[in-house]
Amino acid sequence: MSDFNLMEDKLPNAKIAWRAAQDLSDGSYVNLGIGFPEMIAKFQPEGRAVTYHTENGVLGFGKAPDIGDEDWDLINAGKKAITLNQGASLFHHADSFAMVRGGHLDLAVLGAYQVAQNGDLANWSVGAKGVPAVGGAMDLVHGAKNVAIVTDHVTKRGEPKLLERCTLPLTGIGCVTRIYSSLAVIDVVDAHFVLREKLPEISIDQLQSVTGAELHLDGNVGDLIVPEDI
Amino acid sequence: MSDFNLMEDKLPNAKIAWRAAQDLSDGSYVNLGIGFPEMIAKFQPEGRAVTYHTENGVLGFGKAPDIGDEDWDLINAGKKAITLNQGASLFHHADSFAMVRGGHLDLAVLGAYQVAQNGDLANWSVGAKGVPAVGGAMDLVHGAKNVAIVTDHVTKRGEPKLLERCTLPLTGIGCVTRIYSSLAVIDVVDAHFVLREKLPEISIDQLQSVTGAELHLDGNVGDLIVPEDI
Amino acid sequence: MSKSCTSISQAVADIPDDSTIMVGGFGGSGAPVELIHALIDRFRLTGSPKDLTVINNNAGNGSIGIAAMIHAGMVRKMICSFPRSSNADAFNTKYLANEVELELVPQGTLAERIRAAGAGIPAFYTPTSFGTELAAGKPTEEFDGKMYVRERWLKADFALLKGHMGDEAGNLTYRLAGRNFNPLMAMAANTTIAQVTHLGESGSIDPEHVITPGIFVDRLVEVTDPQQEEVLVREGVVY
Amino acid sequence: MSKSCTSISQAVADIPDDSTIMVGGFGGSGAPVELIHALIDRFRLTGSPKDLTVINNNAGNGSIGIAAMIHAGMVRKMICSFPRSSNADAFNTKYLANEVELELVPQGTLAERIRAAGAGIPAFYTPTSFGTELAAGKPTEEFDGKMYVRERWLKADFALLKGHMGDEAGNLTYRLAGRNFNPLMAMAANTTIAQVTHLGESGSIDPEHVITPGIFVDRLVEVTDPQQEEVLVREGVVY
Repeated sequence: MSDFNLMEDKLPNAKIAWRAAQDLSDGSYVNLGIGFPEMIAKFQPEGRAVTYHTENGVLGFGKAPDIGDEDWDLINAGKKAITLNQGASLFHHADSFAMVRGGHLDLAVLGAYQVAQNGDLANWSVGAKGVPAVGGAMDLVHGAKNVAIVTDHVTKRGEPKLLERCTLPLTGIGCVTRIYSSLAVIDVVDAHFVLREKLPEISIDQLQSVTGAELHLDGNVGDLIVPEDI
Repeated sequence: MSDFNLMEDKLPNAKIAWRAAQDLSDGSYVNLGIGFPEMIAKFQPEGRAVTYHTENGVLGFGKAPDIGDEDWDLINAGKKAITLNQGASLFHHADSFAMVRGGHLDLAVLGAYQVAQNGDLANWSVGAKGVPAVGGAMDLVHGAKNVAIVTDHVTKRGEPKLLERCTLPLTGIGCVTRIYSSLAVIDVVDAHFVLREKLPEISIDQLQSVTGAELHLDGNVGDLIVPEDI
Repeated sequence: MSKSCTSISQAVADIPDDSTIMVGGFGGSGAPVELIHALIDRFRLTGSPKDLTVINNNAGNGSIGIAAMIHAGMVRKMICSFPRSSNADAFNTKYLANEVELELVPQGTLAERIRAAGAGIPAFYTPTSFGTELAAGKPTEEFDGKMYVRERWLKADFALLKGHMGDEAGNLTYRLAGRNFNPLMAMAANTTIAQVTHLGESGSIDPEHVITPGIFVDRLVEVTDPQQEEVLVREGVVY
Repeated sequence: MSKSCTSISQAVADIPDDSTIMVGGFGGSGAPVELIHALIDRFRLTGSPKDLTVINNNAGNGSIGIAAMIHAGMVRKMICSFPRSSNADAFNTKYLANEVELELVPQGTLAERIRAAGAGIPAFYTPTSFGTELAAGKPTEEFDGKMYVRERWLKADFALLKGHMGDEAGNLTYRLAGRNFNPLMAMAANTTIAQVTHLGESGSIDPEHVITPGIFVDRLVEVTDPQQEEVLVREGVVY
């Protein structure tokens, strides 16, 4: 255990996305944030029907088209070209955010700069100078039934991203329900981090040492195992 | 003048409707209340394009279908069968009342139990026991750019319907802009009744005597003349 | 995961006593007559569901649909804008006998409260009803020199709707003015149940022509030759 | 009374300085490139309109469309949710030099504020942004145990939109995800101007397929082979 090298042995983003994808429910409606979270769709388990929502007014979109086949009137919230699956629907922005705010999405998955043990999320602004941009993140965190985060467990400099409280500008308060990190799967329960799974190679003590708030246990801690070929 | 007989010489509803119809503007969007106001469409002057709105989600409806040709999925707010004109559109109730509340209608014409000189309207409840019903009247009076009333000038018992203040439960406050009555055309300006037109046969004094608030003059009072064959 | 039910009775089998139920339609246009009658059948057989709160623009007409529900004694309260109709005896009788409650809501406010529930907007301001007795007790506020009334969202446990085309993904279209409250109620209920005249495979409705996206619809049942409430009333049908 | 204009330049000829202008589209999807460029042409020729407040989800991309408006110096303020794009230099440069203001609004709140303006709802409550710096100074309130922020409607003097089909009555449809903010902005502006790819007679659009009813549209101009912003940006076009 002591030979676990945090920066080398942690899961890469694709493997975090794979793990998050294993929890996609059959028949669910899901919004995947721009960038890293979008990768989850690629790992959707067979036999489960998941309908993807994008803020700009599309429900039931599918894979990206081949290069050269793009129709730039048909894009997702990240401005990438998409295609429509059977049963798709198109609607305007107010209806789209009615779906979001009205609690109709089963799951939203977002990235994070910081997550606090009370479920606070900071993922839109590093607070510095520059041009701020928020998009739909603040709506998603207060709308979907479950708000999951996919994130490296620590920053590039090795500092904890899971904290007692966020220091960066908040996206939403008390909104995160589950975190898929590069080291563990952690739920937010009653303003505490509850450890559900961890990489088998890392000890709980070592995991705690790179986590900025106390990890609580509630029964067994599962092994976070991701296929090698991901 | 003195031989004017109020109950015999006042305009019947069809003639009031004809007069109101003369003010329909080319290119305007109009909602006509259930019942008496609906009659106005019949007298729409030639050469003017008017698009009619009905609360239950139709814009651009036309004449009633022939008996036997009704499609009962296509009705107006009065639950009467209608037809669609070229350029019609269908939409749900929230969009329909967005048109109403959002100030997109040029004109709503309603009936009245009482109108006050400050523009207050009472037309939904006689305040007695029984089953109350309001429909879309309270929305229409606060939404359309102009709210006109078509009404007998007096009640069946000869009592004034145009008053200093309404005594029946209000539909809306300060909302009426013009009144087409069985005796006169009256505007509501700065919380006063301003007489615009009257039947030539009635004197201003006699008109005042059946009006429950002071009639103000602002320039000429026109003759309210309706073709005999209406 | 298909959303289609094998029968109308199955579609409404789990609606419990004391539920709040939105029923689509405006008069007979877009009214889900078969779903309502399936609910009445269940009540007659089992005594349930009863003590219902029903949300509709009207309060039933003649002796079918919502009027028949009221007459059967299933309805504790109506929330509607216009409980009058050419024949509202069922409601009028119970109301005047204090056997059914009434919450009267202006039509546009009713529509917006339902839409707000579906859109996650707990309250909004409207000019409608300001200064009238229907605004009694409600917070008011001035914006830009004009007075407004604050209204709350209106949610339901179930919505019973009538669509025209439906597909396995739950997407719906409506026929003519039958749209009315149906798409709003689809958004505002915990469980939305739609009868449709034509039920097709996923993708049988052009994505640009979908009026109610499938995310808002939980159950679909095909009723290929639906009854039209207005026609039934005119024929004097008693359910 | 036809609503169609004879030329794009005529369609935007009367937009004055200091106007607030909503521009439809999300990124390049549904963006009225020709209407924007006509406005830029007018500005280059006459110096007007300037000091504009522009409302769009983004703040321009590359060197065309809204980015070109900003670069030309016509824009005093942007109201948007996401002023970032693959190439937002035009906005970034002016913003960091304090030559253009920014009002940052969460995307769903932006959409709902615009819809509220069109629907006569002066204010509404949303959970979005509660507890964040974007809610600073806004009234908050608890409903059913949850906290909400009160937001105001957002109106404009003009809206520039891109439709797909249009008819002489002003009815519009949109193409694919090009719908986005367009139908909302149509409702919220004093004067709504739409470019459409196909302009037909009244009645050429099925009443059930109309997305924006004609009551919301004041002017229409046909642009039969419209440019796609994303394509222009990828080609490096500078307007």
